[in-house]
Amino acid sequence: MSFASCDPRAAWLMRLGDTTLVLGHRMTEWLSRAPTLEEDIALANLGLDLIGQTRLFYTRACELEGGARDETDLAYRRAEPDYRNPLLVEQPNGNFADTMARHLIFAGFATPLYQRLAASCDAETAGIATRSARETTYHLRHAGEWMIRLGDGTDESHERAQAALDDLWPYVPELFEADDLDRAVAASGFGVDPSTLRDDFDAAVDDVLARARLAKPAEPRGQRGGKAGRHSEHLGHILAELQYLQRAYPDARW
Amino acid sequence: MSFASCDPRAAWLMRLGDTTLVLGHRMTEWLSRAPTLEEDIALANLGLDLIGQTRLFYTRACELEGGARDETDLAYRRAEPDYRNPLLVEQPNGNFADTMARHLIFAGFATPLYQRLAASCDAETAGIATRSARETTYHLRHAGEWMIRLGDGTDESHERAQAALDDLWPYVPELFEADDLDRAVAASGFGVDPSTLRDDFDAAVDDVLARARLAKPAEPRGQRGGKAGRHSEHLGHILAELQYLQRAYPDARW
Amino acid sequence: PDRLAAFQARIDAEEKIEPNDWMPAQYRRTLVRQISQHAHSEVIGMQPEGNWVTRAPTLARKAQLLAKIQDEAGHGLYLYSAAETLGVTREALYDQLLSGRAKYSSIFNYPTLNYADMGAIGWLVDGAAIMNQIPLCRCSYGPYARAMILVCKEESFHQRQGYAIMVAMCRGSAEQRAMAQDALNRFWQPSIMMFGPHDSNSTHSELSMKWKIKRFTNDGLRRKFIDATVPQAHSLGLTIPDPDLRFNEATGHWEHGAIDWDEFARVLGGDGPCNRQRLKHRRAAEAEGAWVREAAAAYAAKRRGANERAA
Amino acid sequence: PDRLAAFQARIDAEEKIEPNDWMPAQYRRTLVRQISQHAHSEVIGMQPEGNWVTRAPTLARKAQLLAKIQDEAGHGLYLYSAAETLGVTREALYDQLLSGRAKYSSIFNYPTLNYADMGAIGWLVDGAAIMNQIPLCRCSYGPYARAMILVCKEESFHQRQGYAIMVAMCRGSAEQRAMAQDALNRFWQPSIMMFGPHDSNSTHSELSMKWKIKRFTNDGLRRKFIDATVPQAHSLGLTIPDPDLRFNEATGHWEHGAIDWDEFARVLGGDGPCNRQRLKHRRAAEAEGAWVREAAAAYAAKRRGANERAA
Repeated sequence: MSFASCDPRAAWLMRLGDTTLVLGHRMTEWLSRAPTLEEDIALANLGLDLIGQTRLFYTRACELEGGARDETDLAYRRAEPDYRNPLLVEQPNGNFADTMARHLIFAGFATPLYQRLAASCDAETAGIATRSARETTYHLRHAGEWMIRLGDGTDESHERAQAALDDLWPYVPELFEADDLDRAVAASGFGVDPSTLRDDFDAAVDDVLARARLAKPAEPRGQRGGKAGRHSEHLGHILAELQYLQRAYPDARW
Repeated sequence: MSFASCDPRAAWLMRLGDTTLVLGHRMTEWLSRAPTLEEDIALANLGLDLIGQTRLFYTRACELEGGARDETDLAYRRAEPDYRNPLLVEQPNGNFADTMARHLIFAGFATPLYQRLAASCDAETAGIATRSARETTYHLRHAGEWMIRLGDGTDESHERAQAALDDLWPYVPELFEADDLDRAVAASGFGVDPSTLRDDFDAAVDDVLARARLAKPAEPRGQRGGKAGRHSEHLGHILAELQYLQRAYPDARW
Repeated sequence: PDRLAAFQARIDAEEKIEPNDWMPAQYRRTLVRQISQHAHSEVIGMQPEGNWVTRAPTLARKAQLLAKIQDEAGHGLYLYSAAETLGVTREALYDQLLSGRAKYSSIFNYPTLNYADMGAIGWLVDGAAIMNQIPLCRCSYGPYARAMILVCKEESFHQRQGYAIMVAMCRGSAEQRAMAQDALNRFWQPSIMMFGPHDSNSTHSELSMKWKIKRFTNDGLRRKFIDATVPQAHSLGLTIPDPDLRFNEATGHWEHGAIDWDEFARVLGGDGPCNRQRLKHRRAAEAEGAWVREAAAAYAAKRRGANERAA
Repeated sequence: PDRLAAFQARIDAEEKIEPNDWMPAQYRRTLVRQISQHAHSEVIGMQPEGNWVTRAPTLARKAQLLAKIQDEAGHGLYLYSAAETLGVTREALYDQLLSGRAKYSSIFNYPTLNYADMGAIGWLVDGAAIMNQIPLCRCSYGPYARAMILVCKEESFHQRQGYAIMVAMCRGSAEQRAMAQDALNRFWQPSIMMFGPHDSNSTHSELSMKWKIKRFTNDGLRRKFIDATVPQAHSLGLTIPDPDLRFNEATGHWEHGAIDWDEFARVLGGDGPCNRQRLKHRRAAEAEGAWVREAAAAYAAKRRGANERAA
């Protein structure tokens, strides 16, 4: 496989940043469209955390790489296959249950990931992870509480929540599959092997689903490709919007 | 006012091209989403006609201007205020009634416009107009027949068709307001003063609305600005998508 | 009448009126109208800026914009709460917004057409809002005054941030400077209209002054805003789009040209560039969220039931 | 049995079977399945290409793509009509598609990820389709054979157009060449899978051959496609993503490496990258258009009523 950077540590951090960038973009699409004003604030908060994490991951990646690129280059000036986020985070917002199910899965994955990354041999990365884990712990609780309300709310909300889980579950396996890059950074003590996180994920998610009276979907073979730069059709549309000003005005300084 | 080109003839033809470009973009958004397979074909046809007209208007404009720019420059490499289409055509597709109402208004305006433009002192422009008038005559019939079916179909379709007309009527006045550029090209025998087209428009539309059992909305003061480069919030999103590849890969040859 | 005199005496003594205190029905009505309009403005005001969040040109600008819009939603919440202390429900107020019966600041019926608009809104719109709102921090109604202290603090941060965006745009490329000028051209008149009609045509004013809901006249606040803003525009290298604007050496104030009050009335009356779009967006969000709110309510009812059974 | 012998005799004599002729129930079922699957494939096939229409890089390319997708919708219509001659309704067939009971070409369950995919689909996917379909122009069932003549003519135009896009991409910038190679990498295996399982594992085949619904074996057609396509790839300067691909001097044919039939089965079974997305899109379009179709039906009924009263 080809890495997104010659430095495996940088390539791996970029992957984390790509993940939060794309999910953060999806969150900002909710703005002024949430079911309540309180939830508009909450979703903006999730988006802010994700964009903040993106900046930290990208910036540290650029430093490790040698400083030739910066966060704007990474976020705004690359092509689709250069982004290495798992497919989960580029899936459309759908309805509120779809978004909350997606976020439950993301936060259930990212929280133990960041918690272990807090022991990275790179002190900078460890610090970013510590801070980020605190944020996603809150995300996990927020998404979990909503899944419980929706799952144990009305018949309609139960049905939508279950359909959301069923639709998104094929994107779960990719999150926990270690590839060469994952193994390389884990072996060096810099990063985390995602295959070690599955038990934590299951514990957190199982607890929510039980309280939500929702059925855990059977484990599918799953869809994968994003971590290797092979995306769904959605990412191109996200980038067209995200990158527009930088692409149209390459000489501008904002 | 500032013209989009130093040559008033070119600026005026660009305005026609911008109008069909943006409306053509909206039509292509329908692809594979129409209520029937037959209508998918029909909407693709409308889109093809509009894109074809765009190319002819732009190409002739570029020739008149002196040949420094081509159709790709005009369609893909300008900023929002450089586009001079009326606001009507950038309004979102909405539901099928919204799209048909928008197209009835457009075709009711463009058909007499093109018919008179067929007498332009510029033979090239006259030829383009003759061909285009044939096309929009069909568009007018197609949109008209749908408005009649919807207006005189079910209660729901009647309500939606009426709401579509009411929502879009504020964009009617701009179409028929002559500005300095309109007057300049009309005076020279090159173009058409749109204020002379209103009777034809009313005759065509009134006939459809009567048969559709739809009420003609009261004439509002209207929204305007597109013909002067002051658009709605929608155009920027259209351009982000439309221009993406040209902006992201300025050196490519497609 | 005795109560009214006592009430006025408290006002005159700069005492705060609190929710459980007696107040004239008209005082209550005026406050409900003003506070809820302000709340609606915050909620609708999320849309013009929300239009650029997915396209913000850098991650820093994106985070900044997102945080600002989040603050606006928060202001909406505070203000609805303040209004609720006067005995109305947020749902009822919200319903007035969605049905088109309630007003909101007409500035939000103008579209945001380039990224410099994010600067212009902070600089001009929030700037004008602060001029209007700082006196409200001393408003006679306690809950409103306290909400406004918080709101104003955040707004003035937004205002400085907006000006900083304008500075960046004006120091940027020629295209960016053109965007900045274009933004100023479009937002100047609507901004100075935010202070409302000339004092000679202003309804509601006299009583509001007497009750210390309002402390300065529309024209006075407008003058203050223009005096503060014109030099800033000049230092940005931008031209105020008012050919009649001139400095009056005698008064020491800037004098503006005629304001298009017909346009003001039209936009306020529902016929601005984005009125339909803004309400349609808000209504669609409400309709699409209905099943979620119902689910939350059903879940809460079940929990209450379970707790009661357990008790 | 006599009728069956007579039927087979007509087939053997290369006569066309027409809608009102007697035919074995199995022949009818096989044709309905095959024709409707083909129609469904045209309809679903609009989506992967539709994904790039709004982003096509020039107006000429946009018009070309739009015309192609329009042709596909047209093919869908012809083919549904051909199937209807066998006594099924388009609605019933369509319902099988929407409910997931009917299959369509599994190639359309792969995403289109860069603009070169518009070239690769024309070159490879339409190329493979033509190889499959040209023999169908001589199919024993008349309406299907006639529909296929028209379809093949347009498909071969699309195929040439697709190859021309690949040529332009490969003559373009380094980024464009990378897109072209990436498109080939992703679409090669799915394209050669379009000919179906190896002959040794192919069901339905024998009877279809005997009835002249099918005239060549899967492997035979696949070989023909590969022999035609490999030199084209080389002339484009592209590498076929099959390390085991080699030219067999003895047979004069290209021999490919192992095909991942597990993947084929998975995608066909509903678990490909876009299966859910494609059906969801189709179902949403159907649901959103329901009120329009109802309105058209109601209007038509009113007109009929009016005409009858007038008569």
